[in-house]
Amino acid sequence: MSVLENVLDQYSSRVYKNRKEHMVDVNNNENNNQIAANVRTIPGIITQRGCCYAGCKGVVLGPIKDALQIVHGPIGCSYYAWGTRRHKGKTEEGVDNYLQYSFSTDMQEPDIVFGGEKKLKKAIAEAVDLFHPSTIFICSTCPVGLIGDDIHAVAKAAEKEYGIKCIAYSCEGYKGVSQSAGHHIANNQIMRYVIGEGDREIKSKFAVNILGEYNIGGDGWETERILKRIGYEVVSTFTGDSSIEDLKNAHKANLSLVQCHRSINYIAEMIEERYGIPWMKVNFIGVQGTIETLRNIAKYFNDEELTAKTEVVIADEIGLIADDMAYYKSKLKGKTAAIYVGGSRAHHYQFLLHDLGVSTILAGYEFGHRDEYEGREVLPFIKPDADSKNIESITVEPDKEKYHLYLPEEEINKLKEEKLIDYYGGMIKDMANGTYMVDDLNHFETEEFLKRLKPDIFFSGIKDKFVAQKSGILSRQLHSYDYSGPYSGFRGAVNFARDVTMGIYTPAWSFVKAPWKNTPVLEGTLGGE
Amino acid sequence: MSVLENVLDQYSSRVYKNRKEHMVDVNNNENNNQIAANVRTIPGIITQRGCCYAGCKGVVLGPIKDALQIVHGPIGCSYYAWGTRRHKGKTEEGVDNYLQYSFSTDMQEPDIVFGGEKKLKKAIAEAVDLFHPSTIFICSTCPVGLIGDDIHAVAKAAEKEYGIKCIAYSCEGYKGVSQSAGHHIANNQIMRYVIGEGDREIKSKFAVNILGEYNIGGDGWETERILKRIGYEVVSTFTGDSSIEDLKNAHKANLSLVQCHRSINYIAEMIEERYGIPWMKVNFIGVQGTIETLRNIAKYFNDEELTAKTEVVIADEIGLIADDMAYYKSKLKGKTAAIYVGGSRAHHYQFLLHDLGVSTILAGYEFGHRDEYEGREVLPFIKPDADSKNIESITVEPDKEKYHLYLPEEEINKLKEEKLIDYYGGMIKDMANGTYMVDDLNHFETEEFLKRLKPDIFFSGIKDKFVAQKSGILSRQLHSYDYSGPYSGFRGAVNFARDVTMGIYTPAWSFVKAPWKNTPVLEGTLGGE
Amino acid sequence: MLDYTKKEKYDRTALRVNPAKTCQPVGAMYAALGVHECMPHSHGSQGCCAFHRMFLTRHFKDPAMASTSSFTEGASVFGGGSNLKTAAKNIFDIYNPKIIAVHTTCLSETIGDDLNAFIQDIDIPEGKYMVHTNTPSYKGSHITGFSNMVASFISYLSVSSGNKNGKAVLMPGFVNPGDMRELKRLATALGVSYTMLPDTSGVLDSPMTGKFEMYPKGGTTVEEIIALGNSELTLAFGKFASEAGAETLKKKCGVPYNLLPIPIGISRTDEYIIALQAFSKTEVPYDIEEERGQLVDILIDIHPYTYNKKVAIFGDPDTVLGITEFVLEMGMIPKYVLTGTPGDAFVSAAEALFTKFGVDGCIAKAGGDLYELHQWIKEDGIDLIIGGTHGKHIARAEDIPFIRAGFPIIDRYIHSYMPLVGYKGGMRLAEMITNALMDRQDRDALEEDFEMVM
Amino acid sequence: MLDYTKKEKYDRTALRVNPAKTCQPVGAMYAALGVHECMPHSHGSQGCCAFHRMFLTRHFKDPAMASTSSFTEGASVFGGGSNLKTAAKNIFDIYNPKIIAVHTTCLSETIGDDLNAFIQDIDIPEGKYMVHTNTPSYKGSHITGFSNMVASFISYLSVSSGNKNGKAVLMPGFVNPGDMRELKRLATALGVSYTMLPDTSGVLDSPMTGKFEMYPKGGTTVEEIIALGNSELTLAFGKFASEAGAETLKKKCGVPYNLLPIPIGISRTDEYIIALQAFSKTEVPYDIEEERGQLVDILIDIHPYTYNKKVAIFGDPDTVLGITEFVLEMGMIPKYVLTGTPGDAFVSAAEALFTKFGVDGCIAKAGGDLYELHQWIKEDGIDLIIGGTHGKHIARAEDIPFIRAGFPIIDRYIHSYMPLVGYKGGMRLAEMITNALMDRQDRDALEEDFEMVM
Repeated sequence: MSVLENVLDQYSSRVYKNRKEHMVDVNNNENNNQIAANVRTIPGIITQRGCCYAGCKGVVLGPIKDALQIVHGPIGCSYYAWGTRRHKGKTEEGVDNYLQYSFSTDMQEPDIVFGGEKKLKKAIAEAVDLFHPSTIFICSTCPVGLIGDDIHAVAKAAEKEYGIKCIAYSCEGYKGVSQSAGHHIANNQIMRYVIGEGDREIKSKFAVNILGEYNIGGDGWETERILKRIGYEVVSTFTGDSSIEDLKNAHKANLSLVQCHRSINYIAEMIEERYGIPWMKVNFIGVQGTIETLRNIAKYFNDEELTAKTEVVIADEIGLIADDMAYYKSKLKGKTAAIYVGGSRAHHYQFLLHDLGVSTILAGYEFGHRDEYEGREVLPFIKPDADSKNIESITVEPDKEKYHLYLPEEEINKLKEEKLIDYYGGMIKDMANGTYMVDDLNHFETEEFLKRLKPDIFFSGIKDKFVAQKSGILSRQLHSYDYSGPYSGFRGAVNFARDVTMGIYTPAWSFVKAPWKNTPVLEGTLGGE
Repeated sequence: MSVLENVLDQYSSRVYKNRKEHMVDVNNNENNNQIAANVRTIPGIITQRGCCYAGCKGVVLGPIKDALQIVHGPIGCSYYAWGTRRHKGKTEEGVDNYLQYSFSTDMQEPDIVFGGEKKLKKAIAEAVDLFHPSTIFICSTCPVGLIGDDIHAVAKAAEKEYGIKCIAYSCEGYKGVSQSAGHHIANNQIMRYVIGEGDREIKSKFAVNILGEYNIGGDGWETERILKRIGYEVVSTFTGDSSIEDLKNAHKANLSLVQCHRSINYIAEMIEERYGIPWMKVNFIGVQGTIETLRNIAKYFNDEELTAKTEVVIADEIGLIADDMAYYKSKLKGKTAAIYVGGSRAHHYQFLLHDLGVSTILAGYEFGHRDEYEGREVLPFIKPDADSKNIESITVEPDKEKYHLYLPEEEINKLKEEKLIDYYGGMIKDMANGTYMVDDLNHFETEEFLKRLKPDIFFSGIKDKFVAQKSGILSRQLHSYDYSGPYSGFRGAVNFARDVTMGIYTPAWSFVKAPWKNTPVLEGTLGGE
Repeated sequence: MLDYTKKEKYDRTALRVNPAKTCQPVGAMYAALGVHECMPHSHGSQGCCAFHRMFLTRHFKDPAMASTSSFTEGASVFGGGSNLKTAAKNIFDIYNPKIIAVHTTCLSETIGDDLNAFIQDIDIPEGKYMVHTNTPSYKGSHITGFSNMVASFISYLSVSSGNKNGKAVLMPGFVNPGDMRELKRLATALGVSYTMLPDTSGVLDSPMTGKFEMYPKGGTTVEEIIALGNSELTLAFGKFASEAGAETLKKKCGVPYNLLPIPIGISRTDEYIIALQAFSKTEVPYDIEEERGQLVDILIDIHPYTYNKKVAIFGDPDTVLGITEFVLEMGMIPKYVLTGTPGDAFVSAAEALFTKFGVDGCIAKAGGDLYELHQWIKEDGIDLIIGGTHGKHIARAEDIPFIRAGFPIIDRYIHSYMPLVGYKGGMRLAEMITNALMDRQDRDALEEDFEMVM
Repeated sequence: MLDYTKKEKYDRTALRVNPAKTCQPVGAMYAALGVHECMPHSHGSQGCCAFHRMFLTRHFKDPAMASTSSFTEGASVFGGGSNLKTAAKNIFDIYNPKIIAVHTTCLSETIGDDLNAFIQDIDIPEGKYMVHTNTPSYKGSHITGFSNMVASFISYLSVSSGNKNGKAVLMPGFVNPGDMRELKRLATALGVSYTMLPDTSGVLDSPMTGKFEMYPKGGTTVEEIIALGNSELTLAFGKFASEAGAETLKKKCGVPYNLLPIPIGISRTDEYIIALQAFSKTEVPYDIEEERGQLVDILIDIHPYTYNKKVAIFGDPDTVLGITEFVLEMGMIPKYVLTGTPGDAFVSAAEALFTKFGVDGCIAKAGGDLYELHQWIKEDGIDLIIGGTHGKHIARAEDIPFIRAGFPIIDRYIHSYMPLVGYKGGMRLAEMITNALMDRQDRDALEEDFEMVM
């Protein structure tokens, strides 16, 4: 029996049928590697998934530092999103930074019974009094939708009353099947109310947006450092270390770079539709990944000097890390890894691991869709279900004033055909035969796969980190980087390599088994006989 | 039976006879309050006394910050004197400060067998190489005297070779009967080799030396602050926060103020003999004590403006502390204290306690002589014994060039008759009838007196602090101030009052007895019957 | 750091800024983890379960296993009954717990799911159990949720057979495994036979063995919970976290209870010892008396460093009250005492302590937040902050020494193994406090005031 | 701070600057305090006794009672025989100890006092004892003095009657009372019946009772020391502090010994547990295995904060070697390892550890001083200093985190109650180390890098 069968076989028939669809024995199946994704987790299954609120407020909105974000609901949801996600943001002159604060309406029973709008309005008034923000976000949590608070009306009224921007997000936790719904909701509102409003002067024609980069552990800063070194102007980052002002100007770039496809592809597409700016799937994780990405971007901008500078920077950066990378590779070569995380990283990190001689034998996403697994070519074949239909999809029209093309249309079409832009191929194409791709990997499967595949490292999140480690397998968090980072770009690759190496070589692993477990009690001649 | 008899009665007859002479029931004895002091402690008795080395290197020399002090002997003696006595010293531009260092020849067995001079010479050479000091002191410990190392010859040779000042102190621990012998030895050498060498310009005629002030916890700084505020110039302090350069100029003052009579009276007298400068016993401990001292000094200098300024400063300083002192007095009034410490403080602190409404019911010195107890009037009647004869006494002659009188001779004689200068009356005159004065109070007696007299506070040192506290009596160290201070002058009085108050009112005292000690076990009706 | 916090007083009634509490379900989850072979189950959106597991894991650095009903929009409209039914089947099938402990969420509470009815409708396998508690996130705090879960275990399971078993029930309240171990050690030392509920020791401080155990050795067994009904007496620690459980056991099975404060500090530990002694009628063993005497000795020795030092304490109500009394025993002034959990009993208990120790000018507040605490500190400074991780920004902004005690501590390690309760816990807390204050003294000392001996 | 210390290498052969040791007698005094109803007696100038009592009191914050022969110049010339005779009479008269334990000083050693002869000449009361050891201050260090005193107790008192008593002898070495308690707890847990010599627990960590006891409850009794001769086996901790005692007992009474390292860290505690197990033939109880597993779990959890961090460790040789092995187990690099006590065995043991864990570029030195340690640190920096109080100036001068472990700690409190040995001691040490490193990370973090979760 195959490993997959072994794992699945322990399920009841209903669960078996469901979970079977989420597992792929790569290139070793009759199903053309098709996978079920972005569908409901079965109740009772110990999933690692979060909710819509987490995807909206936690992932996409959280990093926007100058928006005062009021979570409308009972206290927990705001509390958990307070300072824990490591989307770093620098305090800059003239830009507010509320990242150290948690704002909530802390709804109480009467608010649930009689409605919470009044309290929300008062909370906004108090926030304006105390903080004088230029932007307020309102994020609703589960009960808000059910009791029918109209947060959008409240937001509109607040805009009028205080002369500020106020955007509401109906991101109740029960929407969709994972964080993914929340990304979409956040994308929609930012597209509606933010992008396109700015009129900042762009100095370089090599102007890019970085989309789906939340600056976890400073990743965005490393990416930006490299791009700036080559000569790019970063117009906006969605949304790591970003301000509303940055986001407002996204329509002025000439290319959108998409790092995390899942969380931001809606905006990437809509920006193109409305403003004519194509997007390119990039990957700044891994040395080779970064290099390839840099070359692709240069190819798009198609400028001799830029292309030359790109190579100079690549060569220089590689020179600076080559010794370290070689050292760490010597320590890690031949190790195996399993990765279960997010909606893009489970793919990206395979490149970095490959740089270090580590092979990935199992990978899966927590909230990816089929396109993150199989590539965007499957998009036409994905059937919307009840859960996905509930999430609003908006359509946008070209903006007559602001629509602009950096390349002539035929050039763009050519690049599209080459899949250089507007395309993402998904994880499957980079996975070796006989490895495993598992969607929404749950606790039971984690335990079983770890037992059976015995990877040297399990990359995951805090909830299953210690499950792996209790069973003697190093686990590193790829959501939070275990509070290290950055892991992106050139310097980040070294950080990552160092962190994994130290985990593998930590002497304490050798003490897991008590020595008396090996020796019989009655050995020896000394003692009080 | 009196308390004294009660305590003494438990001794064997030999010890009884010896110790009886060290105890005085004040003004309630047939002996005119005569006390035995500065005599040997009986072997086996748990005394708190230290040794000659401690008095010389630890007390008098230690605070001189720019003398690199090499302890010649096995390691312990230097180690214990390292940073532990709290003679504070500021680092000043142009003056070395070695207070954070411990220097020793760390003698080893071969050095004992074959002599340690060679190692001492080498140590000096290394010290010169590494530290470039302008002055080196050499202090010998027990074995050095016995094996006959000639540290004075080594010192002379070093002076010549390195062009620095190098002074040797033969302060072996076994000399004399307590630290007192060490004070004398240090006094002699400083008089011989330091005082009188300076030619610093003195700007004010109100120029004083402060003698016997070691700046424990910053006492000297507070004293100096007050004196400077009035208009005095402090030429030198012996030896708190002092430099060799300061001490060299002591002969230029017009009055020596003696705080700790025991440790420095030799120098006070010799300075007068050689340079004509009288000395005045002062006391900067206690508010009233400080005020009286300031008025006495003004009286000596006999200058209208200075006298007026003295009163202005006194009034101002009192104003600043009056509320605090009144508060603490309200908390401490009626408490009783026992004091056993040093050679002057057991007297001085009675004034400060009196300021706070605390009466002293037992006091004694660790290394005082009869004059500290009974006043200098007993000096002619003190018979030298074998131990005191072993300590060199030096005599000095008037220095023809540097001898100077601030007051006409008849004025000086008048002040002497008034006992304003050149006089110390000792502790006895300030003790109430029926209180106790005990010399070299040992552990056994401490325990017994504490049991019988039940003072609220026992002021002592680290060795018996916890003996008192274990028996439920607050103990504060008056050697180290328990790492607090300053306690001198006006501000110091408040610090002291605060520290004592917090000790008395510390809630933990109320928990000494476990509550179940009061309740029978079988009380109550609940439980597993 | 926290640049927008201004000292000027401002009355907020709607906006919560930097809370000092979280919501009920996480407390229920923690309590359920203290039952052996129990699967805590979150009846709501799967995000709740994810957040709570994440949060507990960050504090304990150990797996916090729990399942969820994974509500979708449909369930939110039509009710979560079928989700729970499916969940129960799958949980028993896949994870094979002895018992499932369901807690609700603001979602299932708002739609009015009737958990009693749902559970009665579920086909629970022979020998297995399923219980629930209501934990609406919009009432109380995580402490309330903990308290509710404990009470529900009892009301579902405990039975009085009429035969007393000679045991005491220890309800430790919302404390760390290290505290629970210490409470048990003291009970054993006093010869008291007990059942502790809940008991997360051995669960959330479990050893590395090279093998992951879904249900580690620790936790109260279901059999023990059932037998609670035959106990002699409950010793319930902390009004906020344990009174409901004790009251439930009293009402249901007639077991009387003694509501004790969490035994942090000397007096409170004395109270516990005396209660144990009253139960077992045993002499207090010398070892325990020695520990106590050592702690008293220490407090007297360190008083120059603690006396009159002003401290802000925040966190969970029972714990904060314990730390407050202990710092008062140390001669410190608990200038600001704050919990995010609502409840007037907190304020009156704190004020009773201020009166008992005769300290003036201290403020106690329940239902407060860290923004307000920070405002107070800006208005009138203090020497030390004691609380969970979330105080670290204030400590940095105001440059005040900070020690981590209570829940949650998500930026340090090892704390959960170590007790704050008992005389031993007092020594630990005293050391942390004294070191923090002395380290600061050393840091701020002028070079000439830098002390070798202290 | 320490402005005159320069990084340039300089070979000193005569000048000791800022020592990392003190002299023998204080060690002998400490050992003697670990015998019940024993009066340690310093045969020399009274300053020695005063310094040693002061020094021990500063570390333990508890009375350290001892008497002195109070040499004067006369005694130094004519010998201290009559001083000792007088002292003995007075001590037995006034303080009524069961035993007087005399140690010499550089003074009495230099003049060649024959203590054996003196003691034979003394009229010791019925049922009382008097022993001595030679502790010339110009050889070895306080550790040597400790070791000598332990050996002398045995050579004076222990007798083999021919009937084995089934006990192990535990010689803990120069450690704190808290360590001794932990060593005993582990022995008891493994079912080993033992006598510990010396045992300062209950003496130098005695409780506040409201009554001073000259001889507190703790300490090895004379009867127990006599009966050591009937023991089965000695477990001697630390070559420097305990080998002499173990060897003496072997030679005198034929008791074999097992020389163990002081059990700081996992491997060394394992070694102790296995030795106990070999003695008692008992299964290791689950509680102990659990503690061990918890410590392993902790070390794995904290490794990102400790791995490859460079540390300087100084202090007493056996303790420093223990801490060195433990930091290696934590993945740290013990860059500088220094003791003031002379002895090549220290260097070879340290280097064996460097080899075992495969670390390069580390320096070990015996007979060194803190001036040299500081020079090394200036030459090539480190992340942490571990040692006694005397390291604080270096830590401040170089702005390096500093944790206090070992002897002496004269500027902090409570440490002596807490173990460094055993798995529990490992947790404490791991917490201290991790907190120090994490506090520094927090302190130095840019505002945008200041982490809520770590």
